[in-house]
Amino acid sequence: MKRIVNIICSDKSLYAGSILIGIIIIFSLTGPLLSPYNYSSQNLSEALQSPSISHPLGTDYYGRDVLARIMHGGQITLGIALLATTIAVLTGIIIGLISAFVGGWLDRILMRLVDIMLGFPKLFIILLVIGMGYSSIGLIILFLAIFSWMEIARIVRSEVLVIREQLYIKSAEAIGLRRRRIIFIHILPNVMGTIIVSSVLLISTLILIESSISFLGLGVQPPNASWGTILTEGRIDPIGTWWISVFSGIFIIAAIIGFNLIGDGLRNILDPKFTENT
Amino acid sequence: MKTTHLIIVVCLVFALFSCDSKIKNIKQSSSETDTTEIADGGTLVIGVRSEPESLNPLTALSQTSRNIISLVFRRLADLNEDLTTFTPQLAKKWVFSSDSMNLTFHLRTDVLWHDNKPFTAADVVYSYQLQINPNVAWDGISYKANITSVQAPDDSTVVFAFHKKSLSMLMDAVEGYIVPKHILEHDPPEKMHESHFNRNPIGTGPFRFLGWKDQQTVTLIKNISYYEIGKPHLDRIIFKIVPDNLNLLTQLKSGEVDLVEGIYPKDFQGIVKNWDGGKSSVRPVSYMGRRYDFIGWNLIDPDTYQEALQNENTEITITDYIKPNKFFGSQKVRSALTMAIDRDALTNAVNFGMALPMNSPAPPILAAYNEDANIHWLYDPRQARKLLSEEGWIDSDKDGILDKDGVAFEFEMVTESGNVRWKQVATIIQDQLGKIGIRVTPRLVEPALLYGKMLPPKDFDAVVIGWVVGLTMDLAPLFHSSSFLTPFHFTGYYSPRYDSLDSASKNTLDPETAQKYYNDIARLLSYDLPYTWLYYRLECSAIHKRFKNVMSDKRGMYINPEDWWIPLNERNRTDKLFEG
Amino acid sequence: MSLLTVENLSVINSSSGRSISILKNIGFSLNSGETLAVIGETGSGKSMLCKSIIGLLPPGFLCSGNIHYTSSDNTKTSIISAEKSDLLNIRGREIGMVFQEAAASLNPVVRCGNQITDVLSVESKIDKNKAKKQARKLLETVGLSEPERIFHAYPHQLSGGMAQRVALALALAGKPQLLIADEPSSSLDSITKKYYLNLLNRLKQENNLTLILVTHDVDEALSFADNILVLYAGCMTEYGRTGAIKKAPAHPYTKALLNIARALKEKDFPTPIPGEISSLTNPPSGCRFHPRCPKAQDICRLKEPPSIDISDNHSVRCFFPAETI
Amino acid sequence: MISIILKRALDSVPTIIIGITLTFLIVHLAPGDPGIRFLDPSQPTEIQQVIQKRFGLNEPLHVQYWNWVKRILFHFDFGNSFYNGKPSSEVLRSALLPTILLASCALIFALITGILLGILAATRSNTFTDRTITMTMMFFFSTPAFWLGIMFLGVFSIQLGWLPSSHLTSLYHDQLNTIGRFTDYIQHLLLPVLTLGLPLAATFFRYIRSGVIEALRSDYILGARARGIGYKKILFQYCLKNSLLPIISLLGVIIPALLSGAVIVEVIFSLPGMGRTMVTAVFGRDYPIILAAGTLAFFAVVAGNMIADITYSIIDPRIRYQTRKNS
Amino acid sequence: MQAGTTASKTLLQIQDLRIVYQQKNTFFTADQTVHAVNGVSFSIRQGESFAIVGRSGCGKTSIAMSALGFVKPSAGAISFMGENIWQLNRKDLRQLRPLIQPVFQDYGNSLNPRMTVNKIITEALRTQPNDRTQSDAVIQLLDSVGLDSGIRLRFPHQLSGGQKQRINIARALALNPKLLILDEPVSSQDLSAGVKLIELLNSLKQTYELSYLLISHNLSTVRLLSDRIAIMKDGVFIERGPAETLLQHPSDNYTKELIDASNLTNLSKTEQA
Repeated sequence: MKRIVNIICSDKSLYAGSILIGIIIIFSLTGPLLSPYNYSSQNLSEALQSPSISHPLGTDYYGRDVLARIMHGGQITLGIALLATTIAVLTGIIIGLISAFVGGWLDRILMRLVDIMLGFPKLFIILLVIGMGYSSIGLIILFLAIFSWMEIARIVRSEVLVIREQLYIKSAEAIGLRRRRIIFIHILPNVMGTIIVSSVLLISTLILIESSISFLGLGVQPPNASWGTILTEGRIDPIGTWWISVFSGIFIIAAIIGFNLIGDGLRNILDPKFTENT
Repeated sequence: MKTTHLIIVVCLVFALFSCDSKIKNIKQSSSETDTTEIADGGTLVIGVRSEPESLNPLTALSQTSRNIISLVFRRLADLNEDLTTFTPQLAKKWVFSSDSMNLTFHLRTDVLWHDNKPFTAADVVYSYQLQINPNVAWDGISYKANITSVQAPDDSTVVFAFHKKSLSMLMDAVEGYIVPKHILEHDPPEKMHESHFNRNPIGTGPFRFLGWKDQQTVTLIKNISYYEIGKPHLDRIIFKIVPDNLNLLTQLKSGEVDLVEGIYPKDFQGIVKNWDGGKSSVRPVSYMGRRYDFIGWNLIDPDTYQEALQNENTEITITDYIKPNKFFGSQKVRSALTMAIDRDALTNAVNFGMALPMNSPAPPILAAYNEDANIHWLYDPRQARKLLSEEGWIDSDKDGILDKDGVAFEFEMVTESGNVRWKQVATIIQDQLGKIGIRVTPRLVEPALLYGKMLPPKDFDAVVIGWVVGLTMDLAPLFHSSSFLTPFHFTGYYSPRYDSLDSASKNTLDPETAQKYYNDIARLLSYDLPYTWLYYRLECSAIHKRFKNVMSDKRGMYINPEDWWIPLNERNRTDKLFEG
Repeated sequence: MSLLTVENLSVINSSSGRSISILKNIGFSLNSGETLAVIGETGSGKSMLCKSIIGLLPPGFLCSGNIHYTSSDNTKTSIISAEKSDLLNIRGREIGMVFQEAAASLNPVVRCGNQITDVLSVESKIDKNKAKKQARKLLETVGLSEPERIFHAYPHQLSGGMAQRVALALALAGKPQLLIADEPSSSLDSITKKYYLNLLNRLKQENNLTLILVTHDVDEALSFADNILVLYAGCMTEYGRTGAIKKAPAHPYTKALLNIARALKEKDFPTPIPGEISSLTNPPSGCRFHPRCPKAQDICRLKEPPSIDISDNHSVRCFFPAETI
Repeated sequence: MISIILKRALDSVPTIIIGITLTFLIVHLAPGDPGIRFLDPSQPTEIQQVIQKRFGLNEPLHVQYWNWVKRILFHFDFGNSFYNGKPSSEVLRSALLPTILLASCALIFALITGILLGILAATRSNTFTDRTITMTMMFFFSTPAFWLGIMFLGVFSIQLGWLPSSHLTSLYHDQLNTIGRFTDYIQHLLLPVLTLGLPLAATFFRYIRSGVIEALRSDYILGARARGIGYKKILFQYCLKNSLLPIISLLGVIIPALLSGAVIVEVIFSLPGMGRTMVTAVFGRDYPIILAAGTLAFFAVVAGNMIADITYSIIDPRIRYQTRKNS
Repeated sequence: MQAGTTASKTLLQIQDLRIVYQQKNTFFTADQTVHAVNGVSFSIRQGESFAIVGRSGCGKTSIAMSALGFVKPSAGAISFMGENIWQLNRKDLRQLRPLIQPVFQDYGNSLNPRMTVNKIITEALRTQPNDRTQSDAVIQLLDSVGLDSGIRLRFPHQLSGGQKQRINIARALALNPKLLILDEPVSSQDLSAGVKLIELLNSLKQTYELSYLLISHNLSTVRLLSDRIAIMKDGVFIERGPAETLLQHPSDNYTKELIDASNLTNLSKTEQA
């Protein structure tokens, strides 16, 4: 624990990013417990109030408290992004490893698949799929993951191919270790740094894509709300109901900046190429 | 982007009866006491949300296309505001034969097509032939069902012959724009949807088609040889395609766009506030439209019905295969649900005042409308709960959800994705029914799925959507048992009494008897509640105030575009640039 | 005539927050046409000495003392306090440098020939063909048998020995008076190494070059240089004429190094110096060599040894220098 | 060289085949039916059948697929739009130009901005200038395009009224003289290009900045400096060429990103381009357009990858001569 | 100083080894075939130290990699203790491997940067039946290569070059190998550190009865460590013999040149590319 804190403090952008994301996560998780309002309970008589003391971020078209909704939306948005990232990263690692170690035609097929999947304009294809009627949260997560694992797979594969040729792996082979052990104990930890950095950056990309889908009018279904859907609700009248879209927008940007900062920071720490004098 | 208007196209019903007095139509339009002389010239820019798909009256479907077509093409005659009488257009006058089975139109002889070819009776006959050709797939084909033949004894006379006498014969005959034979006869009818004509229309209207920039603009210019001498006044009408609502409103305010239809009530409220009798340049225009929203309940058990549909060997008869829905099969439950929804609050929350409460199947613009005939279900959650418990729906397991025989009262409320208003309605209903212990899950469904795979096979619990009604009304496709297998009859409502009332109303030729039947129908349906009617919407449009003599009513925004004009001192940059 | 004078040169690295002394009180002077060999183990600060002479210390490295360079037109420049533009005039044209890893010092994405013409065109605006001709000639001069092929080759296509020669050609392109060669031979195999040293020798004589040769190979220094400077952990331990040092090394460290070299040559088993080289980040007090020195006394631990002139041009920093024979 | 390009092109054939097949499947296996939009249930069934047949949707899936492929291969015909009956090629041709204009302007803008700011920040590494630029770029890197677009729209079009909010040209474009038309284009493109270009510029900026910093520390730069080569030449020729390499390899990713970005930007600024055509087609279930646009996008991406590969190996000789283990 | 080379049994036997690299076609170039090793035969007896000397690129490293089981020969046989290692199945090869251990020239890269010294050595100990506790074994191994046990918790980047090379050796020793393959063990070290390593290797050879296959370009250090030397050029041995004999009386010109190159006192005017 202390070590983690030390690592976080050792890089400015990692520090700033961690605090930003920390605040957002705590806000989203504990906020709903403290808020007097439920994210979905309506009070039509209090609809569309601008920010006040009783509703710090105002109310929406149904008189729901925007603050409570943004806190709930944080859970959904971050949840979607984190889950999709996890699935994508695990898939990417597995496929990358298979591709690197099995090699041959399987490798060629998998890498061609990666090429193809990377070739799809991500937003468009997700829009297409979700626009075609598959729009539950589970499916959104699944599709986000399906169109995101390729980068990780590529990174894992190419890093493994490089590391596999390193003398310390040759040494491990010469020791007579089993292949499984060489892969998971000797090779994978050396790839982990890059994977973590890409995963963190992937989270921010997915938040961006999720909110873009919501912006185009697809995405999470009511009464659930992601930040993107909240923002879109306010877009009907962006000036008259500015508080709905402005605050949710701020959270989207803050979360993306936060994860990007963490990613940058981790890269600074893990990759000596990027070391800068701090 | 989305305009899935399912238009109920119906036979003429009560167009003969007029009952204006009962509708508090919003006063509007040209009350200007402008004494300046009408000036010609100027450009009208109309902001539209989607690109027209075709400018051919035979293949057009979207509202945008229809609006443009209404400026380029003419019918034989136009319906007046009373929805009863007609104003001559391409036809100077018309007479029924003595036995009323034939209708003879005498055409104008001074009409030229936009390519300067003369308009003749042959065009009317050819238009009719295309309209009834199934390969053309004209969406108004049912209007022509009662017509046996159309003939042109000479170049300026057309005779329509009918199967049987009906009050709608005149409307049936004039419905549909007249298209030029000399151009369309070169196209095979089955290729009509790909015809060159669709993007280069030639009509007889006050404006002629000039050009179409993909996804950007459709430009019409003044038809200088229009048969009404001296009209139109405007030089140019440009339809500017701006899909984004915010963008569209911005342009309306900045003057880049002069006219926008279908403004969201919330935005409209702002425009009304700014206008405040002429303080801003954008004049709000609202009029009785033809749209209403409702909740449709599935009265039958979907699973049993699906089974019946699967079973190909069996001739499905209503009585054999209908099991009442476990929730909505009972009228008491439906009335309880209706009472549990605060429809006034809901109407206001989603329409910001731009809607009227609605209780019956007859919309206020129709002659058949009689508010007194309807049963009014007032908001009363306590009574609703009482009714439900009488039906056995009580919260026996204390989980906050009503249940009966171990079945919890929870259902999905589907609606069309992409429609913000319906989504809002479903969300509000979810909350309000939640308060009396019913769990509603709103589900947004892609239109194709909703209208294709859910409603027609009655595979849903409850639905929130809306109808656009024709200028005449017929409820048979919605509720008559003969339509049971057709897609619009998705509630599975079956009432022999309704069937007989419906037939009786259609068979009588006496308007007063018919009205009586109609009152009965309204009372019956508003009691039986296959739908819970929510509200009737007003159309919200806005136009720049420099346009004079703009009229609009329940027929729409484009009643007299050839009469619109702009005073010389109010011309803007666009006008001037185009002029020289 | 003294071409280069280094007085009291100290370099401190303060980039990591605290100051680390990289070089301490280095002083020597080099006459035109002479060769100076700088020897010492890895981490003794040899490369930093070269970089300070050419004025290319990395950011965060602070230089004190004096480095005076006398150009061909007899103007004196202080490298440490010189303007950027003056340094640009000196680098390449007055002082050339070959880096330790020659291949890495070549731009990977530019053909070798073009890199040379780049340098040629810095000096004067010569036309392209002339520059190309000159570049080919240079490649020939450094003993590359296929100048045409090398001219069009990219650095990664060259073998180690070739890259080293191309780097040499690049350093010579500006016709410098002084050439600094930083461990030019350490990555080459023995035959290539010898070829290379021979080449260096020839070029030196042909062009009347003054040479600073950095190496960790004592044998190389002894057989090549006129003067030898011995560095240990950033400190100058001994400086003098090659003959004098070879005959009578005064510092125990120099002596040990010479012993190993001699043993290898005479096919005896050499005696290594005990211990490891002191780290620069945490140097021992007093004489930095004392933990490994067989002669170390208490005073060596306490005080930094003074510079003692043993004879003309032969100085040592040690409390107990070996007696001159 | 030509044979290599041909070989590379042949290599991408399976990629394209699988890609468009996948698109076809996604589109056709989706629940719902595009014909529904055009079917009026009150119409006689014969008309409904005519429409079904017109779209070829009554056939089994593999027959539809085969017909589609056959039409493409033998007639290079992607079918006519369900929506307006126009040939897909015509629809796309008119949509392609604005998107190419938008994307290339954004790309050029991003490259210039990214490179200049990247070099500026790298040479002033860890100064106030560097931090300010880096923070600003981090903001643009993290801001969703739609948010940026709305903000630009709100500030420059709505509040200040300086720039038009939609379309590629003014309505009276044809009435203007040459200079007027040119300014008209610039005015209309400025905000969309900024919206699309700024996040991209931020991406380039990050690569250039770290690349230049890295290069400045490398041995070959030290070598060049020791040879007396001037600072400007070192910066703009030596450092830049080396730090541009990762950007070129990004090209394969940039094209899909530009296409995705164009979707949002074209919707916000109502530009008549590919992105908006795609969105309209998706929402309207216009299968032929979706498929044609998807195929075109796919070709663009594959071609982009190819160009990136070839450019990369021209610029970086190491790739050219190395055994390419990785592919 | 040299181990007795009496009639001990043959450990490694290499017969007519040929190694060919296929350079796959790339974007711009056609296929290429490189003959790295072109028919080489030799054997190493138990306790013997055999050196292959040649300039870089002569194919000596390919022989080592092939003997380690990393590079498949295109022809010829490599037998270790009577077993042809390229005909063993994966499991048998894995069991054989601990007996042949490499010590690479690039000592920095041959240690996993994410493992501590302790972990690096225990990984090697895993494959051995252990009679001691692991930490004892590690300490003992470090001690036998002359390292302090305090070094156990460090990571490779915290070590000096000499220390890294010693860790490499310690790891090899953990497996009780018969043969160490030393690829330029000292050439990238300072002279003094190199000499110390040679001392260590010589003493280990005695203590553990090791055999060495030594690969180097530098005759002056090879001399200190080998019993027999083979001179290699362009994939073949051009001369071989006992170390002293070969160095004293080289018969081939190339050998002479190599010997000459290690003597810098007579820098001549001859230079070749």
